[in-house]
Amino acid sequence: MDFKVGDLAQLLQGEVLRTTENNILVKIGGKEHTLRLLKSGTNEFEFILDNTFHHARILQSGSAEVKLVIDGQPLTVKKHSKLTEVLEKASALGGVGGGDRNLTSQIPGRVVNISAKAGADVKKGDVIVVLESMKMQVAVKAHKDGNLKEIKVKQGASVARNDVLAVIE
Amino acid sequence: MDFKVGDLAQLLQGEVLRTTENNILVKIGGKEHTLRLLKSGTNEFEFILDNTFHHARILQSGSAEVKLVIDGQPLTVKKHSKLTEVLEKASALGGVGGGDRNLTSQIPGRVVNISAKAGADVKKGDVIVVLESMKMQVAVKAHKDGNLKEIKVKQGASVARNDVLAVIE
Amino acid sequence: MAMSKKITSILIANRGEIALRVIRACRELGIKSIAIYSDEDVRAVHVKRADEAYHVGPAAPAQSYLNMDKIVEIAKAAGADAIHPGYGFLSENENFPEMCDKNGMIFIGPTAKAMEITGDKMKCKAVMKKAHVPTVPGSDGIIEDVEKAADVANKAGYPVLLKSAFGGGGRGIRLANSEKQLRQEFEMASAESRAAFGKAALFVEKYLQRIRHIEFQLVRDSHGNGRHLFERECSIQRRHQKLIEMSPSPVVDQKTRDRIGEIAVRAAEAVDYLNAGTAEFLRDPEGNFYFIEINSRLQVEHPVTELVTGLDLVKLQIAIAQGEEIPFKQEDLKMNGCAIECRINAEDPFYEFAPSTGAVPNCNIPYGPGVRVDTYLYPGCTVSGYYDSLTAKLLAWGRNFDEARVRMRNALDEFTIDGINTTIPLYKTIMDESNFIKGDLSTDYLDRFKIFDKMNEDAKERAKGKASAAVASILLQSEFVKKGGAQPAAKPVSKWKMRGTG
Amino acid sequence: MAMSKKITSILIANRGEIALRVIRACRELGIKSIAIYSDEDVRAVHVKRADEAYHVGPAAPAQSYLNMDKIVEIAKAAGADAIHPGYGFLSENENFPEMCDKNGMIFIGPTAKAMEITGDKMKCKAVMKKAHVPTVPGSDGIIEDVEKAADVANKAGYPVLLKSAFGGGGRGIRLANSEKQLRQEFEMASAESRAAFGKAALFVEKYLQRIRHIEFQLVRDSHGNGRHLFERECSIQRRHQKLIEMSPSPVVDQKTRDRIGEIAVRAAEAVDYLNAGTAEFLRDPEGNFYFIEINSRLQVEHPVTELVTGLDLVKLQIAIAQGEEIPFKQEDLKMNGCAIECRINAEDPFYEFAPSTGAVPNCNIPYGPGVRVDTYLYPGCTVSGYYDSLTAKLLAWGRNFDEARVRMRNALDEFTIDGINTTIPLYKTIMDESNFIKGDLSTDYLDRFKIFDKMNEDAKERAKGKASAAVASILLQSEFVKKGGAQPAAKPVSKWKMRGTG
Repeated sequence: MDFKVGDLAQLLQGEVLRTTENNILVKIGGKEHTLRLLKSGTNEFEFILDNTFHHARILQSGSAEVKLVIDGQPLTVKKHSKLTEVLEKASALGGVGGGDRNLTSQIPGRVVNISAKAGADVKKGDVIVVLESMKMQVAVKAHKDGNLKEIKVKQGASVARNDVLAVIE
Repeated sequence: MDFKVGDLAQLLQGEVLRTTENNILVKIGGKEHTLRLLKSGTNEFEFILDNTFHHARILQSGSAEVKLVIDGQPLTVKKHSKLTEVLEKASALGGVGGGDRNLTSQIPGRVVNISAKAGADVKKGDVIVVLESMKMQVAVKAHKDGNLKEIKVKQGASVARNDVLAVIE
Repeated sequence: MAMSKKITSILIANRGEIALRVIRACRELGIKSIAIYSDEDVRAVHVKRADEAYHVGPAAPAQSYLNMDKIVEIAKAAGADAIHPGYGFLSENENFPEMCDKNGMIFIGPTAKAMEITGDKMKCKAVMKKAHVPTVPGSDGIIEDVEKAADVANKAGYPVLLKSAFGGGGRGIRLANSEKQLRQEFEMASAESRAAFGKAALFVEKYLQRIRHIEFQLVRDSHGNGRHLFERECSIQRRHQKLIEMSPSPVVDQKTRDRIGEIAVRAAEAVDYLNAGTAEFLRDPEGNFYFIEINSRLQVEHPVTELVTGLDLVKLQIAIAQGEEIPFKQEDLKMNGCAIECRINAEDPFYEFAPSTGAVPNCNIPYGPGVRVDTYLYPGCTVSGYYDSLTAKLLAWGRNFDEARVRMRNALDEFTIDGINTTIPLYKTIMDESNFIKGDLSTDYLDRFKIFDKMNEDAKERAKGKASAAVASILLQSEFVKKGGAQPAAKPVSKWKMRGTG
Repeated sequence: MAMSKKITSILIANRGEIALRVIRACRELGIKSIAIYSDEDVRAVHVKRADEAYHVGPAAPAQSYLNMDKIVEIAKAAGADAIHPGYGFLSENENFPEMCDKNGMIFIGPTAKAMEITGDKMKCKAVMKKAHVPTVPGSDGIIEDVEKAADVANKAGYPVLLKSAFGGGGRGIRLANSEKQLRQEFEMASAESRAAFGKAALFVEKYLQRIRHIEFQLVRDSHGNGRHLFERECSIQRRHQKLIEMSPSPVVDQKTRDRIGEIAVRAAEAVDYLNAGTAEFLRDPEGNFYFIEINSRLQVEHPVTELVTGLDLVKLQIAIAQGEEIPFKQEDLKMNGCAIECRINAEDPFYEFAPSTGAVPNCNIPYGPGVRVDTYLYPGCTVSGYYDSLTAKLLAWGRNFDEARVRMRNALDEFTIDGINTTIPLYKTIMDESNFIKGDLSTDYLDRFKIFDKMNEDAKERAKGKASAAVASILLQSEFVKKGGAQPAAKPVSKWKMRGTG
């Protein structure tokens, strides 16, 4: 399979060649590497790759994309195929990708201001709600153009991560 | 139930009086205490007892005796009843309590010396085998008087914790 | 007002790393430490480490760590004879020391009176001018007349700032480069102000460019002994929030240190200051220092000073609070090496410093030669959105700046915090950045040297270095799922033996 | 032999905390760190932190960390241009520097020649006497004649020890309080020796009572510059194993420090010493110092010296190894405060220090003001029985002994290591013990003041204080089983809500 790591232009082809008692032989980007597995779980792996230790934590694993933290470094790896050519935008604060009608909060916080009115037409990037967390104010912006059907929160309310704040259609 | 904590002469009577939403009311040694549970698992508990935090890890839990580490302090608590009057000796290094014929190792190590001969009569406390671990030599002594039926290890062998080193009958 | 009551128990009216810091000082002194906790902090580390811990209220600060009545009530019930406010929360609320006093408890900090003066910038400035402490040139108070404004501006020298008395946080500030521009801006600003507040009220202040933020740690006892514990440079800031602090400052030599330090002590005397505090100065590129304010509390960055002086500021605070004299003279102090502090905030530097809260399933706190960490983090803890974003203070000491810097750089690599985003990547970039290494600092350092662009490049570079390992991880995961089935075991699979036979 | 090759990569021929210590120094210097690991150490922290890690062999030291051929082979394959031996293992094997040399690699430590002399006690003693370094009075070598023995004993003064050349580890040592006794014992010992080894060979040495073990840290470069970095007192020992080290010694004033330090430097010169080493002395109650040996390696307790001098000894070792001159003069050094180290060994102090090995599911490493930890422990690590029992070195620094002591006491409370027994409880008792506080130390400190009895009493006292909490835990557990059924969840039960409503 081909992998696109982060913003790197180059695609890396990766495959397992064979496994021996202690090691796994892999081929990545045309080069053979020896991999020694130290710890493995569903989402966490520790291994020595060509004499260097790595710790990987898989945050999200889909058929098209894997989000992981490797040695403290967050990375998104796209599994490359025709189907995944249409890539989702990286989910950004206060917005979600795709055609979802729900505007969700990416942070937990308290609603300190509602900046738009239900029923109004909004443009992507318009501030809908302002949240406060850790003594900071964070504007949650419309994730797409559309009509602001409903605002689901009230001033002063506490919202959790991923709570729906508003509906835009 | 009555509890004997460590070497304390006094027995402590303990019972749960009632549980409320946040707290548990317990009575220990005649005094009422408020207990707020922070974390609980099969073997690990964190709680605030009368405004002081405690961390407890239960190492062994039997019907007669509980071994635990509380705030880093190892403790043995005996549940007091007629049945438990016959207390087992605390298991000591190189010996096991009761009438067991097996002499086991309480530490992992390498056999550096065999100090007794199979077939010989031995007394409790006689050195049977000398192990080395962490660059230290540790004598494993007979756990009871008897005849040394068999020595199960050879000089230079590695033994794991709880391995049978010899049989005394 | 030289009390001399031996303190035997202290209630800590705070949370997080500073609560833990005070608990440690109490334990060293044999003083009982009494913690308070909100609903959000039941499992916080300060609850675990204190001798006693009392529930103070719901998560919201107003109902917990800002709830003076409740806190004093707990302190009385617990038999505390002193209260340490930490920083933030009630630490600079002048009503709090008064309330402690009324209830027969020692407030470990300045007097209400000193707090009142230092808390009012214009009043404080007036006191300082009287005491010949240099302040930023400008008007002594509100100016309503354009002629007066022009007069002040001419004395201070252009460019100047016009600041609305009703503004704040950067709003209502206008820049004037000449008298002509001043007159225009003054009229416009006055009109605006009149329209909005019914009153024109403006200050005129010299506009200082490319300034450094340099502050002096102060201590003063109830016998009138004042000392400065050298400077800290805190120029690396984002939106007026300090990110990195260090001592010594790269631009302060011993002569300057003695001179400005003496001024700082004089500033403390001018307000009859008590206990630990900080005199903040701005320094312009010509080397002029301007007093701006006294922070009347122990500061976040106090460990920087502890590392270069060897003093324990919290223990010193407690000694002063119980009426003792400061046990050293100014000349006894010697700057030893260099210390740097990075504030590890739960904010995403790649996304406009958005707050990042939640569970921290695991973390690795760095240690080793020259490294100190003050933190409330532990594996399994939670970073709450109710309180500020400071999760840890990472400090590195070295015989000189460069040794401290490389130790910091390494410690940043060792510091891992799972589950949340932090400012660690930003500091990695800064520690390697040539202008930082040269000591070319100013409050606009981040913008001036395009540090965020560099940080993004560094992250990309690091990602590149991890590309093969990332692909290997994904291969491992799919192998793992293949061999282990849909529900793979949590332990290492035995198929791939962990230990070889040699 | 002043080499001057810039080192760019170092293979660390060791494991555990010292490997990690060297890795940190490498990272600060921008040097590639190359670790080796046995089968037992696959998941060890030094493997995780090094830039590269190579498998060296099976668990047994002879086949891994003592396997010179294999280690040099790896070093060559990995392109290492230097090897750091740490302490223990190959660090004092004079063949190793030679082998490194032959293979074109720098050995970070003394020359083979210096090692050879320091490794032979009698040879070293002869060299030292020549250099006017005071040694323990006694015979220069083997004595076969009783008249000569009596002569030496009279000069040294009674009591004296008769030591068999074939003995060792305390065996074959006889005490003589008078010449009469000496003559008797000499005959008996000679007969014994003759019977056992076919030869009578005895040393005579003055018997020193209530001695202190005080050592001086040395560094010497390839240009002949030698410095001492003050003393460490290591009198608290059990069976000749150091447990606690500190600097300064309570009985060494500046004058003594200068005087004995100068002797220590002279000792280093006498053997043309290179790199870091330690001159060990015994001090009798009259204040006489007697040189006993030079340890030709970096010592376990080197961080004590780092804390009071501010120097980084490993970085200094590397600088010296690449031919640099020591960058400071003797008079540049100043003793700053006090440092104490406790060796946290995986041994059960309540059970004759039996080794305690196995998995460490969790641990809390202390941190905060004045605390330093060098350790290989991390939550989830394993303490192996194949290697020595030192799991961590806990250090506390303070402006004076008492500040360091109370910080140590608190850090010992904060240090928890699940799954194994350690020497932590012993140190808690010692930190609170009046003779330790007074500085009344000697190598028989533990026996003299019945410290193990005190430790047992302290443990009982602590257990008493935890009695209610222990009962509460058991009540909780049975409630838990009752409510949760036979297989209770691992998470907090929701029935007992963790967070109240206020």
